[in-house]
Amino acid sequence: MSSEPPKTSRKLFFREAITRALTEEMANNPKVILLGQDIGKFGGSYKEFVGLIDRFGSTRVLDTPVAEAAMVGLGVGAAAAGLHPLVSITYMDFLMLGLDPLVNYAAKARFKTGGQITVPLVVKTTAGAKGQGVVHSQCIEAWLMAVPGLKVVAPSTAADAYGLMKAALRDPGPVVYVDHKRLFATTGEVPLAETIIPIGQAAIRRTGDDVTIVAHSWMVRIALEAAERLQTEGIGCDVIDLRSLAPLDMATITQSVARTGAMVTVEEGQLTCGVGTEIAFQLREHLENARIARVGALPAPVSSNPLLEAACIPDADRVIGAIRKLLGSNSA
Amino acid sequence: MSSEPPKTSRKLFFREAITRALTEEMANNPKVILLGQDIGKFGGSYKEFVGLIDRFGSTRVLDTPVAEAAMVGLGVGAAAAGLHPLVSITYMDFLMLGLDPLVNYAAKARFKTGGQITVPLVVKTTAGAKGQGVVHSQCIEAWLMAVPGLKVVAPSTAADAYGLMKAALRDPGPVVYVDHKRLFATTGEVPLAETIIPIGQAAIRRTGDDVTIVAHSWMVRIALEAAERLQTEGIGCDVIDLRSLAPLDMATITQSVARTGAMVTVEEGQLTCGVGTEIAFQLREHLENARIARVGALPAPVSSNPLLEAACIPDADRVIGAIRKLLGSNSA
Amino acid sequence: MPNPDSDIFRPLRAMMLIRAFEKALVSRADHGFQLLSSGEEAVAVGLCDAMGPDDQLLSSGRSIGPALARGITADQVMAELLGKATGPNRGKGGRGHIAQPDIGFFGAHAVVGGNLTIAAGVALAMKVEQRPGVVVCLFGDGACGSGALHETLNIAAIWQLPLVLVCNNNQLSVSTARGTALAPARLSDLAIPFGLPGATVDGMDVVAVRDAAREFIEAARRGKGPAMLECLSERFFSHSTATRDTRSAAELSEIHARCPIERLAHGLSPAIRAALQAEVDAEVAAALTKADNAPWPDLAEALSDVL
Amino acid sequence: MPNPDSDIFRPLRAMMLIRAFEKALVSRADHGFQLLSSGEEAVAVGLCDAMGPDDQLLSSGRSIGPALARGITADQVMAELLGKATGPNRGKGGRGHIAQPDIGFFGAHAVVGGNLTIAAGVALAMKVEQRPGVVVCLFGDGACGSGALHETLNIAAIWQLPLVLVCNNNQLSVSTARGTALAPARLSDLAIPFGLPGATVDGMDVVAVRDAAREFIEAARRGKGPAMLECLSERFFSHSTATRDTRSAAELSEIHARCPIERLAHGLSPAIRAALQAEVDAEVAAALTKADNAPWPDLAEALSDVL
Ligand SMILES: Cc1ncc(C[n+]2csc(CCOP(=O)(O)OP(=O)(O)O)c2C)c(N)n1
Ligand SMILES: Cc1ncc(C[n+]2csc(CCOP(=O)(O)OP(=O)(O)O)c2C)c(N)n1
Ligand SMILES: [Mg+2]
Ligand SMILES: [Mg+2]
Repeated sequence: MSSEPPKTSRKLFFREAITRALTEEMANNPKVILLGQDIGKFGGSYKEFVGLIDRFGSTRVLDTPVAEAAMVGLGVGAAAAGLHPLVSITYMDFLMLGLDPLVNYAAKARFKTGGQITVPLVVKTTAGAKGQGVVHSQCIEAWLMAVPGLKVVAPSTAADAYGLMKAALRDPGPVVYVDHKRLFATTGEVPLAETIIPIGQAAIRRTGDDVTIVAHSWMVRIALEAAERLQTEGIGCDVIDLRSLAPLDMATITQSVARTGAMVTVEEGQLTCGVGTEIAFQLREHLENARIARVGALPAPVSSNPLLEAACIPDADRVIGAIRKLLGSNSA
Repeated sequence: MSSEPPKTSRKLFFREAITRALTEEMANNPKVILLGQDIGKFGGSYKEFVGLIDRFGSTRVLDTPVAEAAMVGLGVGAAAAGLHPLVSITYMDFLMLGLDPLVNYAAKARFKTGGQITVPLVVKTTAGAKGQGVVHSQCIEAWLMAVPGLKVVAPSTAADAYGLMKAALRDPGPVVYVDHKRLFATTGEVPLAETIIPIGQAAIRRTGDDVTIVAHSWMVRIALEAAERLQTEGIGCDVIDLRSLAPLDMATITQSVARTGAMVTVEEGQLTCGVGTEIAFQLREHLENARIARVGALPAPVSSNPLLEAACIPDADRVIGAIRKLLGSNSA
Repeated sequence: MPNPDSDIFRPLRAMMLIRAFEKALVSRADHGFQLLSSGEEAVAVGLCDAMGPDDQLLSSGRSIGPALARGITADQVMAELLGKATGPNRGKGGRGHIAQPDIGFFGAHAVVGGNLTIAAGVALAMKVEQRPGVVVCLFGDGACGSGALHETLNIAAIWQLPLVLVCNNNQLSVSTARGTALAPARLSDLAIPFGLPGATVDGMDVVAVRDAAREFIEAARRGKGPAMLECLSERFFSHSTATRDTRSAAELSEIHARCPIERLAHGLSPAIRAALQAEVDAEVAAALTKADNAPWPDLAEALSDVL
Repeated sequence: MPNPDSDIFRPLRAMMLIRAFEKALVSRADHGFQLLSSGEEAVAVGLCDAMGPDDQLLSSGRSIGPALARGITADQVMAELLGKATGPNRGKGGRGHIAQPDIGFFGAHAVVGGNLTIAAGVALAMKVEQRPGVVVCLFGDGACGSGALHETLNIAAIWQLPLVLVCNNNQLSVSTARGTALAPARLSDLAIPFGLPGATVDGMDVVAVRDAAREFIEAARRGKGPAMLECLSERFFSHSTATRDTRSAAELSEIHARCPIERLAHGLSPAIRAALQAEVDAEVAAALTKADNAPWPDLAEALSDVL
């Protein structure tokens, strides 16, 4: 009698993976509370909070007014006083309104108090474009990477959304956890067993010998699409999913590029002072002769106009073009 | 009878050079108004506004409440409506409170309105450490460089403070003009004739054949000190003063490094996703084999403690160390 | 046949145009989600009826009603919302960002509360240059939780800016009931500590909105400084065409029964209603056709007008 | 000889300690500028007298008075301000950032208005975990122009947080007179629209401050929610020891005549005053000596406690 091996994972929507992580962590740790706009009965703009208020009540799942500065400040203060809050800032563009408590207080509290105060806070937010225009599309991860005292993670798969959210909710913090609007409706296998993805570890999503593509969040999918298409013309790509932007896992990147000799970074945000630029610098400290190119948004706002949005942000064609140019320029 | 050649310049304090630029521009252009905390009778925390309210009155020199978000928003709105305001945000750390109007409105207004609205605004602010601690010492120029639609300038001399302020007040904007707290009390020769420093042009402050040091603002002085000391051991340095961070004058940098073969970037802010990192990337697109090192603050908040502040931010010793290592590693 | 210049005719037609416009627009789901003003027409129309040619209106992202009421043509609003180059923003701003300052619509801005300080700045420019205009800023109840309102009220008060703040209180911010998000009993009470006049009116009554707005706007024009007006309104549809509604069918039918158009049109002959309806429907249909036939922006626009 | 536990004795000594402390501190100009509380002692002392051991105080950067009044020892405050490793923040926080949460001084923060939302978060933690404490946030009149106050008042009101907001209105923000920067006639009126109790008291009268604070703190402790207290005080010195004063000698002498210490000590025998003075002077002198002899932080501290 043939029997299927027992399932060890289950397919979940990305948003469901977040819900699962939140549910488990809230069940395990009464100090975890959630603050956000429309995260209660409504369940969040991307449905990632559905059901939590029913299970944990309105003392632990708090609908806030539209007041991002106070939302972040409340989370910071509550964390500093011993809770482990998650503050949901629906759009990263509006995290700008809360940078004062995040950067000027949370990221510095432990240092400035000589260790008396820590801030075990998670700020969950959403980057990237999906037809919503100039103030709902920005990616400011690179700003946050540059702030001493902050950790930054950005999953691209349901399993990592689950595992990184859990890690973030156990971290002494503060951690900024970044979703992408286009990811919530994607699906992926998530381990049935409780699985934490440690902050600071990249993942290799695909292997190939000719070039390393480094990306995070939605751009990992663009990178994989590019890699697949390049395979048909005989170009093999390592695709590295950063998962964690601060700290960066330079070891995984360096190992890959040591083998491939070339790296293309792909990000949806700006190239200038961006994620790829930083990785390129650090990489070259180990591998002086690596060939490197970076792909990112055009230096312009992202219009909600579908044609202009598409023209602004990277797609597989642009990644492929950059790789062909990079590899070609070497062989030439 | 011997006669001295007529003087073409005059020694001014850095802060006086700003006052002169403001005075001239306000006299020339009734659309220039100033908004800031304590810029009226008090004359500004660094005395750079002294006398302006007496000359131009309280309709054009406006003391504001402590409300950085509104201060920037007022400047943005007034600029969008046709004035040419300057908003003084005394400490760059608090510009975080005004990033929403600056980044989400001002930097995008022209784009999103299809050119109907422009925002001829200058935000003047002050970066860097001078014993004031964790929330009065930050340098977030690199964040601003990455925002499409913003220009960023940061003078290091009185003449440039004068000339760049004038350029900023004539630019279609928005422009962020960055002072450094330690510069206000420095002096320098400023041309007697009206002289505008175009935005986007670096200056070569010293020449030498062995290495190019690239810096801006206060760090130019640190770079010059390092260069002088290195001269005594036979190492010649080009010292480039960026003056403008967005746009960057890569041509001047590239020309210099083409000759010296090595570049050290020096900034007071964070290295991660910083000014130097961006310059390094762009430089290598032209000069693949340039040796490059970057010097910046430790990845930590800046304490007001004099010992810890000094340990955190770059000084000439650290610049010299980086240069020796860079040049040595090559010859080794 | 009513006099086309009569008090009721013009606002009625303006409100019907907004309603018809949105009905036509949502038939075109391929153009992405939209933020509809249906139910709230009386706020936009009453307010704009009180504004003069020198005045500027700034609005929140929910801007179809305000843009049409202020006089951007249906052709242009439609073109902009469908992303066409013939929109006033050349199709680059789209939903939430439509603007035409030269006719007095300084623009929508999709940051909740984000236009408040900008509006104060526009008012400052008017004051400094002694221009005749008054600035009106229209925002939702959601924006009343934001600190920008406080900073704006304070500065507008100390500098006596020609600024009228108008809260379109549709009692919801996405799914969040105004009562659970905002402590004040009346949102216009927020003006009181600053020594500014505040008033709350029925936002389903176009005449009440117009009269209250006119009083504040004319006072501001005479140099009497800023004020805050709250209009209690109802949002007929969900937050956006891509958002689920959280209200029950019963609630919604009660809300729809308060229709500002029906209220104003009450007593008008069916024939006149029908004629008006035909007129606005034709205007909207023409706008849709023109927008459909209009060119998309050139791809180079992705990088133009940045610096 | 007065009873050391009498109503007047303890606050008097606490105020005199602050005054003496600052006098000693400013003799050490080599340690950078300082933000002095002299003249405002009654606010800090009255407030802290109304607080219990479970409560937490958060203050603005002008924190010498509040830190001492809340019970951080003179030794420790001095060490912190002189940058020594024996300070509660190990000499890393310094002026504007002193903190010792374990004794109920959650900390100073040098962003004007920056501690308001943080304090609300601390209060939220207390409420969620049903801890017995109340959170008090002390801020200047300058912070009343900031939007953070509005957001905090609103959220504290809707969630009924155990939070008492106390404005130390010394009528100046650096050089800016409160009257030119802030429209409200009374700053505590800002609480009114949110349905919160507000009161304004003479901040030069330690008993008035204590009684008003006690009422609000005890109400918050009983679950009655937040409140806002304004204390009208006077800043004796310039904004910081590195800042020029803008007030005339005549103005200053009028201000100094309102001294809260003299007011409370009125009628006390000179001998007792002198004894008290000697006591606080000795305490401060000892603190200074200890701080002088204490070690600097290790340079490795520049990178420690970051992540
Ligand atoms: C600062 C900010 N936070 C969050 C959002 C997301 N958002 C868009 S509209 C909206 C609701 C605003 O409600 P209200 O101000 O009452 O306007 P209404 O939608 O009712 O017209 C929210 C939360 C935003 N655009 N800006
Ligand atoms: C957000 C912010 N803006 C500006 C400053 C600079 N600053 C430091 S103290 C101060 C005055 C604050 O006045 P007030 O709140 O009345 O407190 P006081 O100094 O009178 O105690 C200012 C403007 C700051 N620290 N934070
Ligand atoms: Mg609403
Ligand atoms: Mg004050």
